[in-house]
Amino acid sequence: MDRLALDVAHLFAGGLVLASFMLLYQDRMFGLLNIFALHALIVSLSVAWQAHIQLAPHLYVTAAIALVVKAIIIPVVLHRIIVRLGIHRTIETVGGIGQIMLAGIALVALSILVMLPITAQAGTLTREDLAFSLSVILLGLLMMISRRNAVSQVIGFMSIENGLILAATAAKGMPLVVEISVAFSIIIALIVVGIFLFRIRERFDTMDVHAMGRFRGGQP
Amino acid sequence: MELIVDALVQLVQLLLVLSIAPLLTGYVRKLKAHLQRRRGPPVLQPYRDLLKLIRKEAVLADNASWVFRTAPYAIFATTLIAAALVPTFATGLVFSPAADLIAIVALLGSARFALALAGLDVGTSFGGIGSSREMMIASLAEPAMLMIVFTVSLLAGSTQLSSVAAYVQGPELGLRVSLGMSLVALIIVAIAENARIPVDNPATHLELTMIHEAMILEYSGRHLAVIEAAASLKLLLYFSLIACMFAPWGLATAGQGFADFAIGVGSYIVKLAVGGFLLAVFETGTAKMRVFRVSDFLGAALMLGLLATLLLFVSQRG
Amino acid sequence: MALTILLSCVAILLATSALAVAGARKSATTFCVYSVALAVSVAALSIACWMLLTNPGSAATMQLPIGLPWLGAHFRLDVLAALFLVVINLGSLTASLYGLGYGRHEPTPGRVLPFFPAFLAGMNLVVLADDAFTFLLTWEFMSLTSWALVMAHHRDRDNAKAGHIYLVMASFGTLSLLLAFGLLAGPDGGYGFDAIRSATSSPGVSATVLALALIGAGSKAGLVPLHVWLPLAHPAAPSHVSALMSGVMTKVAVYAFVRIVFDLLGHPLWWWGAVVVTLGGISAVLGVLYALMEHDLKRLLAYHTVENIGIIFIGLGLALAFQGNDMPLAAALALTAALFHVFNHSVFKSLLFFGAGAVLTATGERDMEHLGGLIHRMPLTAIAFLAGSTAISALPPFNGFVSEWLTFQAILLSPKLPQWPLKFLVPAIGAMLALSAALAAGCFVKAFGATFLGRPRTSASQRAQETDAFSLTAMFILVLLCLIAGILPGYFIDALAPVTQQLLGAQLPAQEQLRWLTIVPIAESRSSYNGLLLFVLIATAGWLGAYVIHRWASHAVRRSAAWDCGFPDASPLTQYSAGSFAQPIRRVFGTLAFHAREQVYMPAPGDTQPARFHVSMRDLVWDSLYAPVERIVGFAADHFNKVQSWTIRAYLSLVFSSVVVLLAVLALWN
Amino acid sequence: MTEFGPILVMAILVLPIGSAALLALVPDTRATGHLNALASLLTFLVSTSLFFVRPEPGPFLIVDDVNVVFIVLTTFVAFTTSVFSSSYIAHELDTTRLTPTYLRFYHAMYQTLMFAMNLALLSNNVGLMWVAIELATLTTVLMVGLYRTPAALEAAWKYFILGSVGIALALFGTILVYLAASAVVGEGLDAMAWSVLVKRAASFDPHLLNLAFAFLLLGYGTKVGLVPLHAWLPDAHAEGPTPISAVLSGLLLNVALFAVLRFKMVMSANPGALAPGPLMVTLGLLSVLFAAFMLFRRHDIKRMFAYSSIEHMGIITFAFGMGGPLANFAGLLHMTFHSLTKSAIFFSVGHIAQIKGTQTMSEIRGLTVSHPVLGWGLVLGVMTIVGLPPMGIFMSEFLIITSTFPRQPVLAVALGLGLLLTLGALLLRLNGLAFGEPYGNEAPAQASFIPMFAHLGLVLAAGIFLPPALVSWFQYVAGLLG
Repeated sequence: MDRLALDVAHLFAGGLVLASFMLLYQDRMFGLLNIFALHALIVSLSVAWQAHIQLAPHLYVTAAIALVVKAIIIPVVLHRIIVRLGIHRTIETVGGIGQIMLAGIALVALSILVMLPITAQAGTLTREDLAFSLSVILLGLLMMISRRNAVSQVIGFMSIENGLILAATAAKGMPLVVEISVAFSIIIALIVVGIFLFRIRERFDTMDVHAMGRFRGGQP
Repeated sequence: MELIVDALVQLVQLLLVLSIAPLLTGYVRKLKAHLQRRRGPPVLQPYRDLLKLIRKEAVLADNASWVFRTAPYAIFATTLIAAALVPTFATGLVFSPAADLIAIVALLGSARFALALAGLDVGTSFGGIGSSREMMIASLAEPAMLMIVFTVSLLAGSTQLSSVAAYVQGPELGLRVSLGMSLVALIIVAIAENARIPVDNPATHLELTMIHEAMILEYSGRHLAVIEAAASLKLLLYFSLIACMFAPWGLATAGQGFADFAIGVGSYIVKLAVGGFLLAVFETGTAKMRVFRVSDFLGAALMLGLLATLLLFVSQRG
Repeated sequence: MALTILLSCVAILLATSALAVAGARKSATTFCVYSVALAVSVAALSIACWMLLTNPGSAATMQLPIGLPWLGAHFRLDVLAALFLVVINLGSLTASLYGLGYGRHEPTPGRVLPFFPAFLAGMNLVVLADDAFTFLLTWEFMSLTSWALVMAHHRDRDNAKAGHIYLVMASFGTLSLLLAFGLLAGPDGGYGFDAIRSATSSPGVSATVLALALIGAGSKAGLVPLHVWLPLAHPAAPSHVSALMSGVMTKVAVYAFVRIVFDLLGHPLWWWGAVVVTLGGISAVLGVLYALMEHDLKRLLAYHTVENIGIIFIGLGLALAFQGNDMPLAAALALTAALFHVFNHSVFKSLLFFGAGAVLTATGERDMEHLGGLIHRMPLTAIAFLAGSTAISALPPFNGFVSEWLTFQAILLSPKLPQWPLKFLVPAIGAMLALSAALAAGCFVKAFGATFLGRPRTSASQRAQETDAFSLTAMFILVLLCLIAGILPGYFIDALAPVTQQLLGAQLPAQEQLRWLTIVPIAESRSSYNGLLLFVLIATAGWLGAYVIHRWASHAVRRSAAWDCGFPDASPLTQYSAGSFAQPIRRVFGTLAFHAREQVYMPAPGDTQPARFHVSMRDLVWDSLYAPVERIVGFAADHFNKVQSWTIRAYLSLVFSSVVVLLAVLALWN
Repeated sequence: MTEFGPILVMAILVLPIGSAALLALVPDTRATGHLNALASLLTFLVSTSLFFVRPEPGPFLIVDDVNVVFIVLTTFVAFTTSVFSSSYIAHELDTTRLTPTYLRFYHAMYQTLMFAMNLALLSNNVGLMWVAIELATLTTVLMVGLYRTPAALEAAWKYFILGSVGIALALFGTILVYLAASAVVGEGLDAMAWSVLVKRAASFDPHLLNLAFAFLLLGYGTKVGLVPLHAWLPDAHAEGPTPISAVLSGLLLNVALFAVLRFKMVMSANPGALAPGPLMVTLGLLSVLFAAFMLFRRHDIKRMFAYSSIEHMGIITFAFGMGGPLANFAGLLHMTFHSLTKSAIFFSVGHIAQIKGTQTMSEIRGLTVSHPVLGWGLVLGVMTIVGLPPMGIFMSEFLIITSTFPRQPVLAVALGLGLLLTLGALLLRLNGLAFGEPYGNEAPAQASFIPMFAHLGLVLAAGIFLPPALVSWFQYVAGLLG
């Protein structure tokens, strides 16, 4: 495998991590959506690239799904929802942006640290990709817990899923990748356009998960 | 033949204690009277009282049950047997294996148990006062007594009175601090158990101070007589107990000749006389204490007993 | 063969309880269940007695393909088991007999009948079990069934609370026994007792096992400070069950201790004895003090169980100390004393609980302050109860005295022990034993006096009726046993000889050939006791005295009012109550042991409101040991409970942080 | 005979999914409950045949010694639960808590859940298993939200979010396992097949395996409900329909734990990998102690038993973490007994809550007086779950503690105290529920008690006598678990 292939792959993976950082940093709803679209785009590109260099045509399907569903449909839908719910104001993050960025950097360092000793024989490509995808996953988790707003939590979750797709495609010749990505898209669909938001919409006037704490059962 | 003689001796002993117990009571009373510059009743007065009471009809409270009626005889019997088992003029009596020192203490305990129940039977408050205080005193006196038994039996290696007497008479007994302590403790216990001053005053009938008299307040006639007899038997018992454990000189042993028995009886009478005199002097010299100071009094006895036991270990070197 | 019959007896009992569930509604069930239990326990009793007296030397063993699959359930009948089977089945025999009468007053038989036979079965099985699993299974089964019986009258809030505390404490005990067996069996699970016997364990391990066994068996037996459940649970059950729990189940706990420490654990160390003896002494004194402060008749009896268990453990501890110093004969004496007291206590404690039950059914009262004068209404019960009180107060010529006398004899051997701590400790324990005996006498003067003597304090005790024939038979069988064991102790001591032989390799000299059935533990010159002779002498002396006086002096009797100091027709409430009886002892010991405080409120002259006298007492054991645990658990629960109301984000951050921590661990591990 | 094997296996999967489709279509509300039960019965009967027929492992499906008993257990509990559910749901209709539409949805989802769990157990492919467990999660999420009350929705939402995150972590772990395998086995399906993984695990890259196991443990551990990943579990149990609570506690937790066990086998087959024991022991002990304390402050009866499920999952994880033939054996035993017992408890709790019209424990009292059968059933169930003999759980807990104590005294004592605390808390509540003066509605229960007592009877019987076949199977699997 030639250098170029590697470098391009690394480029995409690194770009994904960068996008995750931008997600962490971004605190405006629409901006968040746009960056997420970018995130998804990068994923689909990297998957497509993997399909190209691994000569695995079925990965193109995955790339297509990623592109269509996550880069186009979902942002649009979310945009609608946000408008309908009228929450396109700036969203307060928990704790300052500064600490969150620091934490994010620490997470990336951790994931690289964890990945370094392994997969010596698995080839550099997968190792770097794994390190990057792991950091994407951790950053997504960090985003989920650093946002109070359900939509941004959903976006964080979707970025996690992008990281997983990245890892799955990085694993050379892994079967069922398509099925898995489809299954994941189902979850996403369920989360986003699924019954819950509507139910929650019709039950509560906010999607702030925090507010739902009031309805917790079992309290005296 | 041997057996018959033994039985005879045992019977003599039994009759002896039974007969001279009232005499001892009368003797002490007389001495106290003299010490208080009174003339006092004659020495034989207790016998007269007993006879008089026996012949009177017994008056029972309406509520009195069979416990009230049988208790006196139970008390009398247990006390008599206990007294008969303590060597007075001769050791190694035929019945002495039946009960060692612990058993004798326990026999007195049964007598007390019966008496306390009798005190509660009628359902007046006096009986209750007496019984509860009696049990409180006993609860302190019995451990003290047991400690004394320990000390003695650790020395003599036996709880059998005959063996104890033999040991104390024997040569290997030096002067023992612990023996002295346990003697003092035993005297305290004896005073408490026999309701003597300063724990209780046998002569009083002031309700709030009496213990023994409160329990038997309802008794009359023959029942009272039997109880009085038992009381004087108990006094005698403690005298002979002290004599046997701490001054066993002159005690005959079973199977010896008539002469030894005579010496034994003689020395026993002397011991009683001396003991009675000391008791009278002590009682005249001291005043009765509050009921709730009795616990300290007896606690001292308990401590002495314990101390005696521990000192024994120290002196014995294992 | 014998074992087969015993196990089939157990099977019959279990089947009976299964049937009782079905027929709980019918009225005939009560009679059937109790009579079956009666018959079965007679059979088991006779077999156990045969085993104990003939002593075939070899133990009968048996294995059933149940329980742990690769192990199976092992059962074994040796003389030790036989002895405790005698105790158990004697108790269950009389309890069933008593139940035939008592059970008819049961308001909800459906809550008693199914569990009664199961309870009996459980106790029998514990003694027969020969591997750790079967032992613990039956042990906890016994607790469970007795719990169900405690909960029979569950509508009373106190009973429910008692049941809860009981089951928690029982499981605590089982847990520590579990750990003990875990240590004995080792990591690869040699759960069979024979395997455990053959294994040798290091001193540290044995010490741990001893501690765990002490906790486990002690919590069931009611050893201070693990006794708190006992005075709550035992009285809560129906009286014949209370008798079984107090008189018999605590003995099963003693069996567990003996089995583990004397049989399985191997040669003891001297200081084990010191520990056990100390606990025993404390239990003996504290138990009787608790009892003296108690006005509830059944509670009082339960507390006396604590006292007697303490006495038993004193004996066991002495046996350990002697055995640890290779003084087998002395150890045999101490163990004999303990085992004999096991038997005696089971007899008179059942008797006393039966009496209390009779009083309870006759008056509906357990509080002694509301009783009194029952000796006129229930004379036979009174006689039985009096005999029981005399026996438990360790007064000759009854049986309680003999075992305590033997214990004293063992204590008197303590100077021969080489270790100084023991030399100093044991006499003090002796003093405590004497104290507890004297206090017990006082306590039962109070109990009998307040309940049966004096004048009835309430109309309930005025209208009381003598109890039924079944109950009386049961009681008088036990009275007879108390007397026999008291005046012919030699035979019983000889019956115990094979047990001490098996456990210690030594036994007391045979007693029955001695002249006039005197018992001589060591040597005639040292100490001896003859209950028969004393009994005969006292009886003759008493009878002679009465006869002579009645014959030649007066036997006239006149009834008249009691002396009232000139204040006529005082109400029965003015007589001495149980509380006032205990007052002097409370003043002497209570201030130290219970922080007893007395407040007197005396209104000013002319003020019409009544004067008040209030006594406050605190259970220091509870305050110092159990209350803190309660507080800690409550505190922790409250604080953990906050997690329940966190937000999803908080939960997510939990997940996140665990991921990060795990990764960090991995990174470090690499 | 073996040639029927694949057909049987397929039947186990097709029956549920087919009947799910059918149930979604059938409008008649009365029949559907029985239809549901019938379908589950058929599935159960088919699955029992697996004891005798052992088909060859295929690339996607496998029947081996590890999963066969779990399949039978799952289908059995599914069947009994469906029987209970038919009477339960009928009552829900009467009280109009459910509309017929939702009922059809419910039954369809029920069968889908069965399908998903059977698939997860049968799958020979890590990816397939992942998909199946995700499907199971989704269906249960929908069922938890069935009542559409704010509390129910919130519980479902919480379950959904946490579950999805767990799923994501598990997927990452799965990918890592594939990577580790593909380096040795070569790319393709073989690198995901259990039958291959366990055989070849010895030569996998240990570091990769460690990382994979960390993620799998956390991912599937979320489904198992291990503290601190447990947060969804109590609410999901409390707010959903009771049959679903029974299936959750009885089956889904087991299935997730089963996945963890599969991976533990791979781990223990690899000498270089770090021992999974300490991790599992820590999580297990944490769960036991945490749940024990949580039990003291519970007011909702279903939530309480949900916490007890957490505690028991903790015990099982602890046992497998300790490892060794005895502890593993005990763990498997405990899994079986717990799923039987806990579902039985939920059966009785469901009826009780329906009769009393509340789940608040302070409003339920004196059941043994007002409803003897239900009440004593509950008492028996609680006695079983706290591990009192002669019921089976006592045996497993006995083995766990006795085998742990000589090796790790502190851990054993901690576990024991946890069990003791649980017992104290549950019995305290039981006192209030089952005893004392009855309170609240005393209408007789029109319920089928057979499922409840069937389960308890099984546990009781097993506690006294374990069939040798089961024993040898457990011992074999315990050996595999290392």
